[in-house]
Order: sequence, then C-alpha cells, then structure tokens
Amino acid sequence: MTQYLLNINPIAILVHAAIPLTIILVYALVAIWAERKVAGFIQDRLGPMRVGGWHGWAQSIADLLKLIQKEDIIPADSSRFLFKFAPFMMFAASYAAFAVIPFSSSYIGSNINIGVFYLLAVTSVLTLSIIMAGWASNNKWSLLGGMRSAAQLVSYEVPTIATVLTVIVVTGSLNLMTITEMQSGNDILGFLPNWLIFQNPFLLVAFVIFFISILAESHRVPFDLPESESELVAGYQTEYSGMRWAMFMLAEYADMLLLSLLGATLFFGGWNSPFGEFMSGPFWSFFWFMLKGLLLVFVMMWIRWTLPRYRVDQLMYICWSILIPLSFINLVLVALWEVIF
Amino acid sequence: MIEAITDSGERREMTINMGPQHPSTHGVLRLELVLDGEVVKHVKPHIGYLHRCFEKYAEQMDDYAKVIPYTDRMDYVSAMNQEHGYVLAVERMLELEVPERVEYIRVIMAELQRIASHLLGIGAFGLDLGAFTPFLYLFIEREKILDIFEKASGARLLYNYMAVAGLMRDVHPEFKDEVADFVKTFRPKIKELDDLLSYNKIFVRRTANIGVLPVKVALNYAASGPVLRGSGFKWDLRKNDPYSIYDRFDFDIPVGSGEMGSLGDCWDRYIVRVKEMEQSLRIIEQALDGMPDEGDVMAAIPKRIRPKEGELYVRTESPRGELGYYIVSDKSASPFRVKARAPSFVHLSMLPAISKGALIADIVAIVGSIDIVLGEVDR
Amino acid sequence: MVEAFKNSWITFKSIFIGMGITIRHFFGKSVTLQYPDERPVLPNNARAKLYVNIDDCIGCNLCARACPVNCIYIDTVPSTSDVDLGKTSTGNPKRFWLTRFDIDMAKCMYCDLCVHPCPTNCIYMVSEYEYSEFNRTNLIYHFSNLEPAMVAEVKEKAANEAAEKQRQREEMMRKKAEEAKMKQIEAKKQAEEKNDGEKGSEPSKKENGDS
Amino acid sequence: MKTPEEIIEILQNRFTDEEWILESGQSGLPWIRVPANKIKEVSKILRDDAEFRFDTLMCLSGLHYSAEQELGVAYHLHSTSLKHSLALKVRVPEEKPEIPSVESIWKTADWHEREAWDMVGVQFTDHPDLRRILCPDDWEGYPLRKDYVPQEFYHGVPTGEKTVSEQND
Repeated sequence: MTQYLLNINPIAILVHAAIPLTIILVYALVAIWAERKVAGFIQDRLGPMRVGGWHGWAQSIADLLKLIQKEDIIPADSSRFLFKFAPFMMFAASYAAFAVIPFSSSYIGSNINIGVFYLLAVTSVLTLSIIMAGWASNNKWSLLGGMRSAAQLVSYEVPTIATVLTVIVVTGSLNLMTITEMQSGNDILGFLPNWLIFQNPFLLVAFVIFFISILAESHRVPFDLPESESELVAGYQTEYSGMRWAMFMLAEYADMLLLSLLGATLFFGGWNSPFGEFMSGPFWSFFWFMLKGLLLVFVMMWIRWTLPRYRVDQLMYICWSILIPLSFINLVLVALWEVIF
Repeated sequence: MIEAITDSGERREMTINMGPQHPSTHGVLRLELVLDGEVVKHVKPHIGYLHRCFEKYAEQMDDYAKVIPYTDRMDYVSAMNQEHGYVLAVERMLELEVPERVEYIRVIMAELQRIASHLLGIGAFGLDLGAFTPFLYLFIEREKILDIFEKASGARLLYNYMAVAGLMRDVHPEFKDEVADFVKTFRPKIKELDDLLSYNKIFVRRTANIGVLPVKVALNYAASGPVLRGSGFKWDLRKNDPYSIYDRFDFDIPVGSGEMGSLGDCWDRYIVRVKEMEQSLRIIEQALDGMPDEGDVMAAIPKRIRPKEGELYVRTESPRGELGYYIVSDKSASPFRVKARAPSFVHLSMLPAISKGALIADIVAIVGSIDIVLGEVDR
Repeated sequence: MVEAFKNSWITFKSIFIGMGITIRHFFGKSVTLQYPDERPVLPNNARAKLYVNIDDCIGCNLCARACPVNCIYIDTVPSTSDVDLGKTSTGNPKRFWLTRFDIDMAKCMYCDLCVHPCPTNCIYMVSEYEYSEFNRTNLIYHFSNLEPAMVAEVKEKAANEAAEKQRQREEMMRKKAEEAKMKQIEAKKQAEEKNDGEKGSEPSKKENGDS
Repeated sequence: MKTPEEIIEILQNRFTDEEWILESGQSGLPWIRVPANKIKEVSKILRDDAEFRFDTLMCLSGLHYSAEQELGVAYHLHSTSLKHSLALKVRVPEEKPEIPSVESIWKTADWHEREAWDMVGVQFTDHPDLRRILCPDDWEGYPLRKDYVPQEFYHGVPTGEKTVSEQND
C-alpha cells in the first residue's frame, strides 16, 4: 500500500482529476443554457436572449454568479452536517465515475479492468446523498422526495445493470476502453460501423431498456418524481438555496452526461468515428464521443419537454413488472444469439 | 416528522400542508393531507386566502352597475361569463329587453371566453401532471382570444365590457373577421392537443380511474358544468335552462363516457372540456352568421338603476359550471344582497369525497381536473 | 402477454407522436416579443392609464361618483362673475375652478366606468402602460393646472364673492322682509279701515238681504 | 314541472298545522316561507317525494334583515328530472339564529352553511363541522351583517384601508 502511494505522481493525479472536472463544468454551463433554449424553441419561445449578446449565451454564467452571491439558508431544525454535506457528496459521486469514461482514443482517467463495475458502484452513492438531503432538511416534502428517489434509483439500477451485462456478455470485458476499441471499424453490411447496437438485434432492445432506465436514474421526465415540482414542490431540493442548490443542479447535469456517455460507449462505439478511419485521431475521437453523448442528452431534453410524468406506483410497476423481466429475458436472448452466430 | 420515521413497527400518519403556496393548488388553496406513506387518508381543504368580500362590496356600491367590475374579479379567468350572469340577473330584475345585436355579441364573447378559460384549465391540468409544453401551446391560442377582447373592450383580463341593458362600447369593425379567422385557425390546434396530450398514454394512465365521481354524488353535491358532464350526466344550462339567446343555436352537450377508465374520472372531465371547445366554436360560427351588422349596443334605461323590491336567482353556464347570482333588491339604488354561487366553491367542497385513498400525485390531478379558480372559491 | 405488448406499443406510439409534434415546433417560428426592443401595438381603446383633458373639465364630479373604488378626487371652487372661464370644446360652459383633480392610479382598477358619464368626454383611458414608480405617491396624478397661489386667490375671490352674494342675498331678504312687513302693516291698516267701514255697512247689507 | 303555487298547495295538504304562504316582491320570483323548525322535514320531502324530486340545492345564502332584526337563509332548489325550481326562505330572530342543517339531505349545503355561518352568523344545528370558512377562525363579527364594523386590528395587523395607506404614504 505504502509502496503504491509513494509511486503516485501528484501532478499527474491533479491533471487527471482536472480534465473531467473541466469537461463537466463547461458542459454544465452549456447544458443548462441549452436546456432552456431547447425548452424555449419547443414551446415556440426563444428562451434566454439578453445576457451576453448572441442568444443569451452567458445566461448560465450570470446565474452562477447570482447563485454564488445568494444567502446560504440552513433550516433551523435540520441536521446541519448532513444538510451541508449532501450536495457535495452527490456531485462527488458523479464526478468520481467520470474517471473510467474513455473520453478519447488516447485519454481515459483510469484504465482499470473493472471500469463498468466501478462506475455502477460509484453512482449508487447518489441514492445515499439524495436520501441524506431529503432527510436532513427536516421538511416533509424533502423527505417524500428523498424516499421516492431512493426507491426509484435502487429499482432502476437493476435493469441498468442487466442491460450493461448484455454488453459485457457480447464484449467479454469490463474495461470501457476495451469495449470501445472492440467497436472500431466499418464492417456491418459493408458500411455500417461496428457499433454494438448494429451488431445484434437484441442489443437494440437492450439499448431501449437502458435508455429508459437512465432517464429514471438521472430523474428526467417522465420519471422526475423525486423533484416533481407540481407535486412535491422541489422534492429533496426544497430547502436548499445558493451554491448548495447549484451543486445539486451540477450533479444532476453531470449525471445526465455520465449516463449518456456510458450509453454512447456501450452501444454507439464510444469515441469511434462513424466513418471508419476518416476523421479519427485523439481530437476527433473526443469530438465524436462528446457528440454522441450530447445527442443523447438532447433526446433526454426533448422527451422532458414533451411528456407528462408517471406516478410513483406506475414507475415502480414499469420497473419491476416490465423492464426487469424484459431485460433478463433479453440478456438470455443476446447470449443465445452470440452462441449461434 | 422525525418521530414518524424513526418509529419502528407501527404505522404513523403524517400530516402535511399542501399550500397555500404550492405549485399546483391553482392559487392560494391549502389542503391539509393526512398521509400514510404516499397514500392520502384524509383531505381537508382550507379556503379563504383570497377572500375579498365581493358580497359586502356589492352591498356598499351605490349603483348596480358598479358591481360589474367586481364580478370580473371573481373568476378572473372567465370574466366575460361572470359579467354575463350578473347583467342578465339585473336585466331580469328590471324586466328589460336588450337589442338583438347585443345578445349576439354577448354570446360570442361568452363562448370565446369559455374557450379561453378551458384552454387555461386544460393547460394547467397538463402542467400539474408534468407536461409543460401543451400549457404554452394553449396559451398561444388563448392570447389570440385575449387580443380580440382587448380590441373590443380595451382590457385583456378584466373587461367590464357588458353593461346592464347593453355593452359598454361597440365592437370594432373588423371584429367579425377576426373571430371567424380565429375559429378557422383554432380547429386544427384541438387535434394537435389530442395527439400531444389527451391520448398520450402516460397522460391517460395518470388520469383514468382517478378521482371517480359517480353521478349520484355529483348531483347531491350540486356539481355542474364539465364536472357533472364528466360523470355522464347530460346537463347544460345553455340547453336545459336556456338564457340569453342560446335556444337559437344548434350544439351538442359532450358527456364523459368512461372511454379510458371508469365513468366520471379525471380523464372524462378533461375530455369534456376539450370537446366543449369544439361546441363553442360551433356556437360562435352560428352567432357570427346571425349577428346583425348594424344596431345599437345599449337599450334605453334610466340613468339610475333602481329595481323594484324583490329578489331572484339567475344562473348561467360559466366555463366551470353553474354560476348563480342571488340578488335581493330593497328598491334603493344599491343592492340589498348579492350572493354569487360559484361553481368552483361547490366543486372544491367535494374534494374530500372523491380523493379518499388517492396518492399525492392523484390529489394534484383531481384538483386540476375540477378546474377551480380560487378567486371564485373565495370571492 | 399480447395485451402487454400492445399496451407498450400504444405507449411508444403516443410518445413518438408527441415527440414529433414538439420537434416540429422546435424548428417552427417563435411567438415571443422581445419586449423592450419590440413593443406590442395596443389598440387605440386600450385601457391602460387614465388621462384627463383638464381644459375640457367642467367639474361636474360625475366621474368621481361613478368610480367604484373612489380613486378620483375633485375639489371645485365656483368662478366669480368677473371671470369668464370660457367654454369646453364640446360647448359646455365652465363654471368652476378646478382646484384639485387627482387620480390615484395605484387604486384605479381600469374599469372604464368613469369614462362614460362624462358630459364633455374629457376623462378617458390612454394606451400608455409603462408608468411604474418607485414611490407609491408618485402614482397619484395631479391634473389640475392651477398654481397654488392661483388656487388661494381663486378661493379667496370665490369666498369674497360668496360672502358678497350672501350679504346681498341677506340684504335682499331683509329688504323683502321689510317690504313684506310694510305691506303687512299697510294691509292691516287697510283691513282695519275696511273693518271699520264694514262694521257700519254690514248690518245694512244683512238687512237688505233679509228684506 | 310544478309551479310554486302547486307546490305550496301540496305542502298545505301535507302539513295541515301550518299555514303556508307564497311570498314575493314586486319583481323577481316568489318564494315559500318555511318555519325554522320545519326546514329539515320539508327538505327531505322535497328531495324524496316523487312529486318534487328536488335533487340539487343550487344555492344557499344567508341574509341579514337589519330593519326587522332578523336573519334569513334562502334555499334555491332545482329538480334535474322534473325541471322545476323553487325558493325557500327561513327567517329567525337575531338573538337566537338557529336553523336545522340540511347537510344530511344535500351534501353541498355543508360549505354553503359554513359560509352563511361565517358571513351572517346563522347557527345551523347538527351541522357536522360548523367552522368559519372564508374568514380566519378567530375573526370577530359577521361581515355581511348590515351593522358590521370591522375589527381594527387582527393579531396586531391593522385591517382598515386608511391605516394601510397612511403607513405607506
């Protein structure tokens, strides 16, 4: 252990830690602005237009500055330590998971051979932090939001893991870098890239289940029950204000990106270019990877501004009665397909 | 609250206040919910946060006409219908006849207002269930109606447009074209709404079989309007107790059919409103055809309105249901008593009866589906 | 099983239809008006702010009486005989100095009821809608164009004239009373004289009648 | 379909010990004056009897007759099956304003009666939950009485219009 610690280069660690953080922060600023623009355009509005000139591009920066200045209110009878700690823990959980995401053909935070397993394990800390926030606020709406979210996240982890398993069955690896590398090339039907989603019809089903599950995991409509504003005011965030609330927001968007990037890695070839060797290389692979991830994020936004929300019992019904059996059946079918072909 | 969860073994109930500041109580309504987990054991509505003494004000006005702006403020979402009921009551008290043209304009205005009000009601209902976008699409249409109102009356929300024995001012010359244009552009939007919201499976699952209101209970509670029709009872004051010139128009009364779940659930109440908008369009078209182009908009009345001693109860079909005015005159220039029987008030009182055993999310749906306006509940 | 698949198919179908509609709107035109840059065009008769054309006001107080919220305050002083206030543009003669014509726009509820009774159409709604203030008292609009000195002068004059008139009236009354008294006295005198005469003549009449 | 005249005749035959009168003003519609202690009985008959079938209580309003020092309650009934309407009125002295509740007959009377209690102070006996509904629970006085003077302070907050504007100015 001490030997291991002595071998660590602190600067390398800092650099490795800073790269995902920069990506998350820049992405969060852009995504919050983009979410408002998407909402605006879908609703025949314009969204933010004033701050910064062109289409209000500086709106989220202005919001951030405002949130920093805001008073940090802590409810009198709250459990102070947990209340203060919860937002940071939530962000830490999604941030830590970025360590194993292969951003580009030449960059991955930590190329460990249990990448997927690590990612799923670390993100389940999210549940804990949300319950913490909900309970510590000493607010009934927060508590309800926290309980809902605990139930929701724990349930939807099962179909997520089951669909990830299908990919692992096909690729035989837990390392995300390896999984991505296995998907390079354009061999299917002569022109389609070797992405897993094209390789196996049951993987398409797996992707649909995976996508529904990550919608639920990142609390997006139609599964945004923990913070459903028309029912629970703001759910577990009700008592938060200022930067602590901003941390929740940041963590939520980071979570969205994380799961979208995971989806892109598992099903859409990660950083592989859709045109084979054309436009590949470390920079372009980063570009393609982010593009795929952001497209999935856009679809999540698009769904959010289209659909109403499920009720809590229906949410559970969908998970336990439909998605979980379906995902396990699908797992078997994928395995059979792999054996036969 | 902390005991409620640290307590192991026995189930304990949690009392929670929904409102008066809550995103989906449609104003300042407080619901006292007793919860077992997320299941609602009891609901106790508390109202009065928006009480503005409409009735006391009405008694203190020294003119019957001065009450009209206050009626606007009762149900601020459908001000035209509120005025319509009140002026009809005073006119019946005075035994006045109003010019033909006035009647037609009043009906067109009332029906446009009904559409505008339903658009808001439906949109807010969708919003309660988490569908944000339909709400804003419907608002675009509502704005068009408000533009027409603004051109005619000068105001966008509280019109004070109808006067006793006539209208405050004549409509603008291009009124007919504008309304006809609106009718034409609005029809396809209902189809779009159906696709986006009404028949969306998630929406249906959230609303079907929720808050079921049997006809018997509805009648015992004197429910009216879309709430009663949602329970499958064919009852519309425009047909069953015609006032103004509604007996001249040909339109249907849409009723709930239990198409998606059981009869009288939230979805039925919702779809009745959607279908009613189409019927209102039909009435508007017919009224536009029949409306005289020229004519006075004010009947000759004495400067001071002094009805003879007596009293009467006049009811009209407002977008939310039966809007009644009980007016008592003691021969003086100010009314002795004006009581407004607000449909939302009655509908809200049945909330405890129809929401037993629902989840919190269902309470939101039920409150949205009975479409209350707190200005009218509290008056 | 088949039912479940059918249900999920319907769910997915309705979701895709909905998403199709929203994406169409995504690329459609927006209806937003960028407010301070673009301004909505209000119709001419929009009711946004009360305005009084004070030159045409005759101080009849009808608007203040029609107001349900009592937000119009009018004080008038009758004009003296040496001043002719002229006529309004509608031809009504003006007989009052308007020492105060205030409208509390913070109280006004834009109901239009004060506009209709006005005999000279001098109070009306205009479509100016940007008049928010930091201080509530700034929302009380003063329409009277009389200087405070003028107000005092006018008031004094009016008071003087009123006093003069009162005095005149009293004098007249006194004169009248005197005259009446005189007349009464005269009448009494005459009556007495008559009576005296009648006393002598009456019996003779009777006698005549009897005979 | 029955006119009030016909209804009063039937009632007269039913309750022979009372004299039923149809009252009316010079304009508007007539109403039947019902003695306070009879209202529940009459209501039940009006709702259930095949001749009446008044299944909905459209409106219930409290009134204050200051000249006679009496409180009144007006009931407006309608029958959806027979399509006739009727107005009833009960008047009680101000000192003892007790009227039996009709909540058990028409559920809608629940809130209407609470409102009448809140606004004019009619006491509905055997009403299950007679609390103030529009005003706060600890409000003083009955706002719709003609001689009502609003309390000056409510929990230290001035209630009058004048005091507020004076504060702000």
